[in-house]
Amino acid sequence: MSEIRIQTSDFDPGAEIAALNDLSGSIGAIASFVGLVRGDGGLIAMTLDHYPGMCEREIAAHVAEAKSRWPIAGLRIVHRVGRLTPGERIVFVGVASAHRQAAFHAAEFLMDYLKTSAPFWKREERESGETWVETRAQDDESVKRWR
Amino acid sequence: MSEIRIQTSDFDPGAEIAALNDLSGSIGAIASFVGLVRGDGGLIAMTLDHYPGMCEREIAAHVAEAKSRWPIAGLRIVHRVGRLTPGERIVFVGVASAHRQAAFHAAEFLMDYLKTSAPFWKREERESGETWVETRAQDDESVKRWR
Amino acid sequence: MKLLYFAWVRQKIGVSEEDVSPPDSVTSVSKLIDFLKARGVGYEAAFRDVKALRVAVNQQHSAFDAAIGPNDEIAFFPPVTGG
Amino acid sequence: MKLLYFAWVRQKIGVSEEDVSPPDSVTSVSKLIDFLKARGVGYEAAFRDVKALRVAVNQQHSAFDAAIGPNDEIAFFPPVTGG
Repeated sequence: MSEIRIQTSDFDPGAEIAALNDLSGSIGAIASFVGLVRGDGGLIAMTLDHYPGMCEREIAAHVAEAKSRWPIAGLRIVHRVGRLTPGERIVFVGVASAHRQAAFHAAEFLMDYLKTSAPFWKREERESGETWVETRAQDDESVKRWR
Repeated sequence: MSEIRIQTSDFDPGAEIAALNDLSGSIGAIASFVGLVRGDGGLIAMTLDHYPGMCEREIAAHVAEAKSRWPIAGLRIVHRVGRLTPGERIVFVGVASAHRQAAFHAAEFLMDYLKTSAPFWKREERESGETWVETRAQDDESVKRWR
Repeated sequence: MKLLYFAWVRQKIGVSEEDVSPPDSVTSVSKLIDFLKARGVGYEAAFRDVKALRVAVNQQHSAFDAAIGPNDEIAFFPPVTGG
Repeated sequence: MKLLYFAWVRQKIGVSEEDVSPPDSVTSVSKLIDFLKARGVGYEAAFRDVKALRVAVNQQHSAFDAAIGPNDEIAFFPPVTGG
């Protein structure tokens, strides 16, 4: 009922939602999120590095936390790594639940985690050169509200 | 940049998300929601009645409110009417934004509105007969939190 | 005057919309309801408890004392239940 | 002992992973860092400011005084930035 994938290739949001679309009549809600690379500040590309194995384990631990907090019938996370250019999809989170608020909140909780605390490292390419992104305080705030 | 459709036919969540997927690199987030008919309590089918014209106008007014509250780059709402059976899709809301919290919150705000206050009326079919659904207090609470 | 009925109001009255030409004395929603109740048992059943009803005049939610005229579109329905 | 490096730690050291066999006296992450710093300028640059580094022992976030042994997988990386 949950699937977590880390991959370099693109994904199809419609196919991911279809996989969550349980036709049994027991779910009433599928909340989903697609994250895209923004071309802010002349970004040419970003490259995501990750720790294979540890990354999946840490995400799975947060999926388990989400399941303990909200009634979740199905959950899918796809996260891309490697070099991505503006407009490209980075991440998909989809949550199926009996209830819409549970689906929304679990998806938002997991996205806040993935964007701030998941074991990824970002390198940004601009005309001026390449830099590793540092941890952002604002995003840490978005995680704290779930504590 | 916003599209509101009331229709009897089914929709394709993937196609709706694709229509929001601006490749310019200016959006970073697409939050979306698919509502499905739940088969609770022996539900055989539900039939949605609506006031054509007024329904679209009221939804458009709430879309305008969402746009005044959050930075929204694109927005799509599809709502089905007519007879629907458990497992069928009822509603799609998708919001594209530069930022994930704006996308999530606008989608959740619009769903709370659509599920509680939009000019639809629901009739439920069960073995015991057909009844018109009455307004639910719980859902009204979900709308109040945005006030 | 165009009248529209939704949900159980439509079911009780038996039509979804109709054009009516009430006398000039029918100048408000309340007076229209009194006029309609005299048209038959379906109307009487639909308008028995006006507290259970909502009204829109020209697609705007309105009060029962709202003024109405011959070119208005008036809709009666139960409180909305959402989608 | 398997070592993994990510992000700029990997770039400074120039390899993404390696097997090392430090002397028996290397019983903690801190001691491993001292051992590695002596291996070359890349290592010295990577480990110059340990406050800028995080460490995982067997894929668990760990403290720098954590005990380590020859069969452990030890990873060094900057604070995660999320996806």
